[in-house]
Amino acid sequence: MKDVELKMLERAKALLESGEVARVIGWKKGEFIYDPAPASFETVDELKDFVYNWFCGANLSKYLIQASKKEGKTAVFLKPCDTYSFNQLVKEHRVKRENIHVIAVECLGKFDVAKIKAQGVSSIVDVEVQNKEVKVKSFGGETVLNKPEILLTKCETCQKTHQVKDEEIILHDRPERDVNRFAEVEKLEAMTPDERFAFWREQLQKCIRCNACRNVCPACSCVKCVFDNPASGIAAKANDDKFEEQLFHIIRAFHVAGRCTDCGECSRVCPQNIPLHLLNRKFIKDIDGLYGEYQAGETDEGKTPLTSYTENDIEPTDAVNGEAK
Amino acid sequence: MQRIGVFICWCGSNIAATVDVKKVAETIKNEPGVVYSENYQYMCSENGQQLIKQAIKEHNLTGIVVGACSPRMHEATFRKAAEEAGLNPYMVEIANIREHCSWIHKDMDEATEKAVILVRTAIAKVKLNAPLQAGESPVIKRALVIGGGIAGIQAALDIADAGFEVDIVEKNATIGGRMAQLDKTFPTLDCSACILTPKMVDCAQHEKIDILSYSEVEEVKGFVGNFNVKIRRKARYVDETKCTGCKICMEKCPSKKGLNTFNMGLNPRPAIHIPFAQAIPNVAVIDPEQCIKLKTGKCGICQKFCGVGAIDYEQKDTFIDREYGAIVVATGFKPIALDNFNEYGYSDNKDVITSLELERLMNAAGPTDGVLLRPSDGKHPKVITFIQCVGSRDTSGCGKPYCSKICCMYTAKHAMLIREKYPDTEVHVFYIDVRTPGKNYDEFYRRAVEQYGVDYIKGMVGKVYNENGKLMVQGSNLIDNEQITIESDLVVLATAIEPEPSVRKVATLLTASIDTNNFLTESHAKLRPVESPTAGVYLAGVCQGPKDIPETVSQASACAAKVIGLLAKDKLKTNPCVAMADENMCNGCSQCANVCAYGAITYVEKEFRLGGGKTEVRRVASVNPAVCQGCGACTVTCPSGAMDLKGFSSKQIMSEVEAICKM
Amino acid sequence: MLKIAKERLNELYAKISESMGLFIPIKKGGEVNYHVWGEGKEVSLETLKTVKSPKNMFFPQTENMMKFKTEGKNIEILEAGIRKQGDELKPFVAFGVKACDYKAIEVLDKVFLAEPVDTFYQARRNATTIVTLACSKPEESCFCGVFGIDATNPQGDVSTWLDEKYLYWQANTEKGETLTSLASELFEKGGETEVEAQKTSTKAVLAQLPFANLDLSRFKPENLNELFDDTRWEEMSEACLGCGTCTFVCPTCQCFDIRDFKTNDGVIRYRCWDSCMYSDFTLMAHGNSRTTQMQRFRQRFMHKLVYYPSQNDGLYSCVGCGRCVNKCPQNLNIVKVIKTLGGKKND
Amino acid sequence: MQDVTTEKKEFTPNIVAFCCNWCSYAGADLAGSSRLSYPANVKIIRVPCSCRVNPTFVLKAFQQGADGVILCGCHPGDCHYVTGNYYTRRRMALLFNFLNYMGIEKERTRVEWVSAAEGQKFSAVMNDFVKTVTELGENKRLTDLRVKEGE
Repeated sequence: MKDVELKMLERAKALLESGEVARVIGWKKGEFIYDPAPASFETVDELKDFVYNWFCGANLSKYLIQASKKEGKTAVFLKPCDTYSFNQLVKEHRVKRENIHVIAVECLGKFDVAKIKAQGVSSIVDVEVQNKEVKVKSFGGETVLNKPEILLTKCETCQKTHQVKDEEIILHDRPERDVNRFAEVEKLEAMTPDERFAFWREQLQKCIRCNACRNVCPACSCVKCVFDNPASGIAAKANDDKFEEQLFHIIRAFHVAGRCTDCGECSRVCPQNIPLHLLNRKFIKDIDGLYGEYQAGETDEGKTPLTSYTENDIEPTDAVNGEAK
Repeated sequence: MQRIGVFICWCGSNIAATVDVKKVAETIKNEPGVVYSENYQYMCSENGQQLIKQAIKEHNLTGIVVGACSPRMHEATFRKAAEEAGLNPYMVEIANIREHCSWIHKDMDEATEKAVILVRTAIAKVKLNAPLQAGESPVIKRALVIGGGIAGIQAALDIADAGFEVDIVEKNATIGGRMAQLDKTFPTLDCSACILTPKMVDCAQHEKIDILSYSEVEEVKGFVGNFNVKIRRKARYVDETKCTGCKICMEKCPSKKGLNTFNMGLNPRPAIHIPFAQAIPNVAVIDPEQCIKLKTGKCGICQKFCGVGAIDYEQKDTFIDREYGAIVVATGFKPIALDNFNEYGYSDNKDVITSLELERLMNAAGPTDGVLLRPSDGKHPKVITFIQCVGSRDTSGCGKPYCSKICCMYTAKHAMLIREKYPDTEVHVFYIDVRTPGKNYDEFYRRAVEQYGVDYIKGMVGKVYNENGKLMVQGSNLIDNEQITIESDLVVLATAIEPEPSVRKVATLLTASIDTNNFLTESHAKLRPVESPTAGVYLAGVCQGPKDIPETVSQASACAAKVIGLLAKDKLKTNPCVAMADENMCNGCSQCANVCAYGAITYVEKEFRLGGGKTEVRRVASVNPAVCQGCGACTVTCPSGAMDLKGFSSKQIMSEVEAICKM
Repeated sequence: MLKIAKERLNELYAKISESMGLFIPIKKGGEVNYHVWGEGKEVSLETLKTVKSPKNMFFPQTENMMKFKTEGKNIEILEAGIRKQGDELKPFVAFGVKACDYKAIEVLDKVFLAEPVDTFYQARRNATTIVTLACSKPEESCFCGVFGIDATNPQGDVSTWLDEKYLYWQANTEKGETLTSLASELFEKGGETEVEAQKTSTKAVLAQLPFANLDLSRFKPENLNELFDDTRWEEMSEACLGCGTCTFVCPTCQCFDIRDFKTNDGVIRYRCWDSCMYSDFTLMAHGNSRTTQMQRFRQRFMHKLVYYPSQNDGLYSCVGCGRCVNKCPQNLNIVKVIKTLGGKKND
Repeated sequence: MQDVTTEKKEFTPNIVAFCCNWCSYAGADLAGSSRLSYPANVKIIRVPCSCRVNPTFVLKAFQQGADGVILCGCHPGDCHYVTGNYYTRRRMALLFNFLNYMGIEKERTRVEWVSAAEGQKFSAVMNDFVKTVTELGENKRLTDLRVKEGE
């Protein structure tokens, strides 16, 4: 990972120095190893805080909406999953492609510090990864953890590859994986309606309506969200009733249906750890099943499944009764 | 502050018998914003409208709700009344308390309660209505008539006579349609060709009419006053401008075994042919399925003999784009297939024929030169049995549930003509009912019975079977209450008619609605019988419902009158209930344009002021109100809610939802 | 000092619940928050930080203020105050409140109980008996010490300490005594030694924490303008998503919005949490007072570290609970702000 | 036992039907002029096209106390606006599936295609839908309790 970081730093410096780009968007060191924050670097000097490590889970593509409006080109480091969001944003004319220099950067999965802490390791100083083994160094000493157990939820089932790149920094191969990203959705589908309702009730009632899921979501790029717009008739701040919890999450999932790239940021940022990605993934699974495989953000053009149709699409009644899978 | 007036109509007893209209009006008085609430016997009447107008003026109403019949009936009436009283016509909402309430509920309390909710819902909506101004769009002064039968011909002639350009698109090689196949017409027994062919010629010679035969409508875009139509001109392999109709090719063509479709397949015809002697245009056409040259590349005889070099084996389908202000659909009908009616033995016995086949057999220009000879052995039939309602009024699912309307009359005609021409022929008619409403119709039928001695048997036929070369018609005589079997030489089936199948495609292209029997739906059965629900599209002839020639011609002329009325205008008021994008909220994501069927949405780069003196250029949607039809597909696609629909705004609908859910 | 064996705690909860509501950290849907105790609920006193702070009990996420009905020009008030369905507010116990969160209540009191008194908040405060719980396993995001809070010795109506075997119980006020008397038969005497030992060992850990020595010296009213104009706000805030996570998990954030909801029978007027991080916060007829995320970001931290203390005798409205440090989606937080702007010692 | 049955009998569901102006609303008109009855608790909101129906409207109806929501539009292929109902079909198939996934009874939502000529069908559909929702009982999972205050 250190070698990747060095290479990235080298490229960032070169791009800034040559004037090819006006800024580089990447991650900046935090107080600990595990709290890097997205940042924009405009000078070589600022790059002293540049970091790329196992905790750089944040998807940087949404920042490009603003960045691509600024003068000069912006270079950005995009992990495989981030490139789908990037394409989707370009498709929706939210990001000006010509203003962005995409550096595809390798990702072997990112860690969730909460999951490490939950295993009893605190005051983490450094991590060292060897295949599936993660040596976590902390004040308390060194602990060996199993990599799959401390990955961010969004990385657990990730099979994504870079969909767009102007150059790439990939130094290590990512092992091929065979995972079913719909396994959790299928588990819920197999439950009875009562069980499903109970499950979502318990999860959604934790919602504090902080809007983190929405604000981090690259598909939620509205200038003004309907939920912030008093004229929409559904604007709300904190949820006052279980209905509002449902309404917000149903409508949000519907609005991003066919556009959600499954980047998993919603679940990463939820302070209450609501598995929000399971909402969006249901739409993805249904779209795949009912209208043919579709991966949002694979390209930066074309219609989404909800803005297209065929004359013989399944009837809603048949769809809910599981006539087609 | 809103000042809403509410007007509850009794509709005589139509509403008042089940809805306590006075109570509704009283209850509604207490609704916030309502300053006037009244009930009256007939709101749509002159007096009712006067009452509304007066109230608008006296009470300074900002919006009105009329609790009455369906808005599809009188919304326009009440809007006009409001406008005359100085209120914007779009500040009117209708609560449908007749079709959706009084007519379907029996319990007075229940219906009254529902009427109150429906009126409240309309109030909730009207409070959020905004005055709308209709825009204007120009009218292209040219009409398209789809179908060149008698309906299309009549409509085209009337429109053209009024001075407007008309194109007739006919899928067959000639105009004339079904009427051209008929021998004589009821109730006057005049010769069909004698009255039709002059009209066909008129069409051909009319300087305002362009006949596009052997052509089909491929694509329709646009809207009333501004239709853009793509027409496919099918390859006929004969240059229409060169062919003189000399028919030498027909004589020389070696492939003569094609089915003469004009004669209902009763005799063969050559691959290159002119459908019938009086065809318009009088131009040959090659059937590519039958032509040796087109199938194998060898032959080319017709080309050799054609004196004017009209034959062109290389001809391809071509497309032309034309603009029209109005469209008349006159696609006509065909007899149903008899696959479901094995009991009549149609497919097994050559001498069981349909009425239309009989028309050809009796026609002087038909396969037998007008001599009635039966198909099997070419002999004169001595006993002829007619069977009525074959596939009509059939609720079993095999046929059609409706009455085909023309069969009783043409069977009487056939019977009469046969008895006239061949008095030694015995004619029996099995019928369920004889339906003869119409001027001189019943007299006509009675002549068949009384003067010509046709044997009418009330009863159904169980089966027709062949016994030793004789057709045995076994049926019941309900009057005498007995089973009878008639030994016949010829059996004629009064086959039900159905819309020409191509109407489905036409309807889809025109977004005109179709009923369960594939007949095109008129806008209103009584008040707007020749208009389709799609503005600018009119219906003539059997495509709208079974009818005979006099009715078809009347309807075609009525259509023409409507079209002329439309084309006479230079500009049309456009529907102001169109989509509109709020630029401040638009993301410019293009999703709305992806679902717009009309291409009404485009994008512009616009500068917006941000805080602190900063500005930002954003891509935002812009709707062309003249092109937008107001469906609202874009509004749901838009995640930010920037796209809204005037007259059916999200706020209005949500407000209606709130009101309608309250018990 | 009293003590109660851990395995008997359920009896204590049950006893309290007989006459009062008992809010206590409970794991539900995988996360620990304050919920009303009930048989079979998964109590988790060991959890250092509940996701939502205990402020939820006095200043709920949403709260109905009144119900009214309009008919013509008349307004009929159907219900007012915190009563729901005519019930008087039942006394309740807030159990397991950490020292930082307890301090946060003091911060809230200064806002809600100052004139004009927020009677909704007041009623809930009056109805509460607060049982605090000392921290024994602080973690690296904690920095309550910076604000003079002793995590090992929390105040409240009752102070408690928890070790492997016992919960140690010390009533501090009359309310505390009353609560103790409700379940006196469950307690035994003793525990002073254990508690002292725990305090000493925890204090040693606290002193070692990475944020133990944050320098706040620059956050003084006299530096207001200078801090406000600092150019570094721009870069500190650039990754901010404008979500409300920090505000909603914060034990001292106290902003709310008042909204109406139409029912079948009138209108419910209620208030709900609001966040200064939101673009529609304090939306007025002319628009927003703060139009950029930098301004909103600056507002929040200036309020915590400068505006509030300047009006409340230097009391910061941050208590160092570290929730925002853990929960910010993009790892921005008040510590980073303090380190950037707080003073020389931070460098 | 008796209590349960009487309770069930007394429950009359609140049904909101969104009907497109060109086909289904006209179909409902035809049901009316043909005097084909259906229960009074079915109430119709007119929209230009079924594609105007935002999922928000559907949820709003449930919030406001609807026990069932049905969308009616022209038959696919016959849309007055050419393609509107094709979008409706996809949107609602996904939305209804999603509501079902959240544990909300799938029988509470429905899409039916009713042409202007199908008064009979309109009435039959509504009768059937009311029957289905009546059997389901009151909507408790997707409703706002505040709405029913004061009842």
